[in-house]
Amino acid sequence: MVPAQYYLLLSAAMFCIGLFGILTRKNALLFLMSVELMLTAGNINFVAFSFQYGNLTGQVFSLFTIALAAAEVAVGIGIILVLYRNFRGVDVTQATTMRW
Amino acid sequence: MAAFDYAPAIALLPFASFVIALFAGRFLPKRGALAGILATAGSLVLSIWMALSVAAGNTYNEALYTFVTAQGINLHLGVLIDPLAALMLIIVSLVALLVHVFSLGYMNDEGEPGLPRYYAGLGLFSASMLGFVIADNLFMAFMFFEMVGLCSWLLIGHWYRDDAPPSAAKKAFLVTRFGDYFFLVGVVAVLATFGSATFAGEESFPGLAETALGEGGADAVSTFGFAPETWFAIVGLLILGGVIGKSAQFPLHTWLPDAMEGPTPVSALIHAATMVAAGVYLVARMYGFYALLPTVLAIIAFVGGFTALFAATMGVVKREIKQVLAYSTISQYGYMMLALGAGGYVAAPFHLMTHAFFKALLFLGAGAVIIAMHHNENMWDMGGLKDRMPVTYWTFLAGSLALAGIFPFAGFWSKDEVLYEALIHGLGSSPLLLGAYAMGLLAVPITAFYTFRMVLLTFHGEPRTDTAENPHGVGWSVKTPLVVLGVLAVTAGFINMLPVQKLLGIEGIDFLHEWLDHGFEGVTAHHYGDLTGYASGYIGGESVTVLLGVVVSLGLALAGAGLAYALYSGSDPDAHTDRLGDAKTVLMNNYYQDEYQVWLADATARVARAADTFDQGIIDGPVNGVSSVSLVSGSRIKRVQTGIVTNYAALLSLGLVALLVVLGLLGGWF
Amino acid sequence: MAVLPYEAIAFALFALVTVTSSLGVVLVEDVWHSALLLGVSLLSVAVHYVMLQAEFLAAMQILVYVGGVLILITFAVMLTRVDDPKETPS
Amino acid sequence: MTTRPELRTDGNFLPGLIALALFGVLAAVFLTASFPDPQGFTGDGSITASIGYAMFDLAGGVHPSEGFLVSFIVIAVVLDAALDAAVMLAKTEEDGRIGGALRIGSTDTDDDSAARTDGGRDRPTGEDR
Repeated sequence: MVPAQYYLLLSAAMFCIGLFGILTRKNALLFLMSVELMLTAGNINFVAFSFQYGNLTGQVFSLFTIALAAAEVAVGIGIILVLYRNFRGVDVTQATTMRW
Repeated sequence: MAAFDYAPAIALLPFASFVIALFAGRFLPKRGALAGILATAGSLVLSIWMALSVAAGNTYNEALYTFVTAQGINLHLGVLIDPLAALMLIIVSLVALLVHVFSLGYMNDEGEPGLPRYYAGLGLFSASMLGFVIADNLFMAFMFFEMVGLCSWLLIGHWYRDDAPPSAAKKAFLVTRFGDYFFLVGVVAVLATFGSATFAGEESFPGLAETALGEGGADAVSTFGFAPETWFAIVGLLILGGVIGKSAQFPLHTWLPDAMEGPTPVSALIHAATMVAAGVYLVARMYGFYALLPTVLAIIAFVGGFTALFAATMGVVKREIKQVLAYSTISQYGYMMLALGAGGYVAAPFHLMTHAFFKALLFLGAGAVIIAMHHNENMWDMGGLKDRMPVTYWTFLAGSLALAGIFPFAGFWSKDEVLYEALIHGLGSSPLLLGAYAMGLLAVPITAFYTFRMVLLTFHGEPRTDTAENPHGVGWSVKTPLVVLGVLAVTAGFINMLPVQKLLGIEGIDFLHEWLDHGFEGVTAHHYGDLTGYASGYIGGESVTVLLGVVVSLGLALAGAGLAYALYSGSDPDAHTDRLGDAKTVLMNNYYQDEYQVWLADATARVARAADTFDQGIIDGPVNGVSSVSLVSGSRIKRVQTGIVTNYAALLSLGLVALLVVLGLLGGWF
Repeated sequence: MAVLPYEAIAFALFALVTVTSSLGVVLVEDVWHSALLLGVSLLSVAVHYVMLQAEFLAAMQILVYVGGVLILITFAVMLTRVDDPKETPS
Repeated sequence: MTTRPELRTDGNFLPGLIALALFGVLAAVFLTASFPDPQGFTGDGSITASIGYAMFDLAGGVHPSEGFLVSFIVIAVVLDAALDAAVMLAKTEEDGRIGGALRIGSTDTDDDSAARTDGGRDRPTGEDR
């Protein structure tokens, strides 16, 4: 039995990697993937605690999260396509219309 | 009660003429004059009908339209018709009608510009004053009081292209407004104290005040920590501020002589029936309140007496005919205030009425003279007009005799009653009143003197200029009002022949006393007599006192008139006023009251500037500071909005880290 | 855990795989490689799920994430790819 | 075409420090925390079946859980709305076709190279921006 801390650590690592990707990359697709990583990190937490307490709630929640992630990717790709159409690229630093 | 259903129409008819003259005046044959004449004639007819109903013993007190009722305070428009209001309605609508007719000759025939505006102003003026007269509560009275002030501003400044009229109009408006501030505070104070501002009826504030001053009644009203007597005196003085402004009492009288810059019919309307009368009428209207306050009554009497004397002295040296009349107006309203302060509730409306007739007559007569003289008002340029305009002369003479108080003209009866009331009440209870009486008495010969100086200079002797040699003729529209008013100036005094009754013992010829003694309980002359608490004192019996008063005042008046005749009756009289020396300079400059008020205004302006600096620097400073700090910091901080998602995410994460650290440190996670 | 901790060894192994491939996702130059590494990462997470007695979830992870989401991302990568590889953003 | 993955060398890694800091904080918190031994799912019932029962609020689940019927419905509706929105976003403004990115992506400016689905009829002469 692996103690819960290690799963937490694993998920924290994944989450921070996703965050790192968002903070350092400019490609919108990389953003999408980083967000997937962060969501998965959350899922690991859910499942780990579900196991910790012997309660299924966490697993059901993770299920929902997976569905949500799928839809989020769909929306995200829609946004990326619009971005691509309007700015002729997927570089998020180009889309600065909402600047001051 | 059918008559009273039409009571609002008295004020609404002139208002309709205002609207008609304003919007359609330029298309009408007489530029709105006919609408005004019809409207005021209708008002006069309705007023007489009201008076007949009142004479039949009816009274009317109804709230017509309620603005707001909250927390026991009721603001509404209403109509109160009692003997006093009915009397005043007839005076106002009659004078307004005659002024409208006179304006045909004074304005239309002279081809003045802006006639629709003029008639609109007259209509609104009449409407405001009539609305003021029928007001049943102090709040409504205040509204119409202000409208009267507004209309005076409009009309005095009628010839706005010249320099003087606009500034005179502004002065009239501002000076009366200054008094009205106190009035406004007084209205609020009355509402806050009594929760009701009606003049008559169950919830009337004079009645409530009377109860409050009685045994154990002080709990019913909120007097804000003062003793009821003190507080009521304060409220009374506040309202008196408005009265002093509007009725041109010292020290707020300075606007009235300047108001002569307006057209002469307007002067007649302002001084005889509407604006100036409003102040005195207001005091009479709420006399039940003032009667409870001996201190305030004494102040009123003293201010009145002083004003009567003070203004009369200034009238002595004036060269323009309208200026003389202006100061005589101030002086005569001083008499009315003296009467009110001395407990002469009947004497004041009586003098108001006779004065309205003879002063309107004098102003209209002066207007006729001014027409004749091609708008030259200097009396030294006139002379000898007696033979050239006889109708004007004889009516003007009647008015002058009334003003001077010569038996048996109207002014004699009313002025005598004013002085008589002051005398007996002064003898009976208050020595202070005797001082006011003395001043009033002293003003009598001066009044007679300047009146006859005016008459003699204008109409007698030889013509001193070519214009006076061949005066411009005047038409029927000028003469008709003069004749009507001339008859009234002779006869109006007979409605209240108190001295005759007292001396000869003929009962029942003091009609005005009886007239003002019926109506609502609590607003009758008798009730007021009980409230004031003035005792009457006599010198050797009532008849002797009456006779003494009559003889003294008549003798003084005749002496003043005789002096004027002696000095100015020649064919080419000298300017005797030069003999007064420095005193003349002082009098010509109106005791430097204007300069004094200008100085006062300058001092006030300095205070205002200091306050402005304070406001700009200390009040606005932080406000502006906050806004400029927000602006500057906004223009800096908005650069955070780079539009680049990465930066937002970085800031978000930074915040999250900081939050976690803080929470961790606080919660002991580490 | 007196016995040889197979479980701990498996966890360490797959944690290493997960973290490494995740780092790869955010660090490699080419988006296409990122997408592939994301697949690896998600698959290894599925292994963790199995170790946590969440077999159904592991199946869903593979089906939905790797089978659906990743295909979608691949699709987007292809859609937005500019002809000249030199101009590939980031 | 297959290429070896290359690490990205250019770019600004400074904001990445924030992520590292977050990891530091989280790791510090987690490593100091202590948990009891995990319980696990010990019964002999099927976990998957229990998930199914839990999701639809049905009795019969062996393993403890809460009911998720309402969440299920709500999430279903919300996700559906999100997908519709995604489709809407992906539409082009002019002609409502999906895949505008394809057309513009092919070349930068010239619309002529876009795939034409009308067989070349009705060729636009300029109003098609």
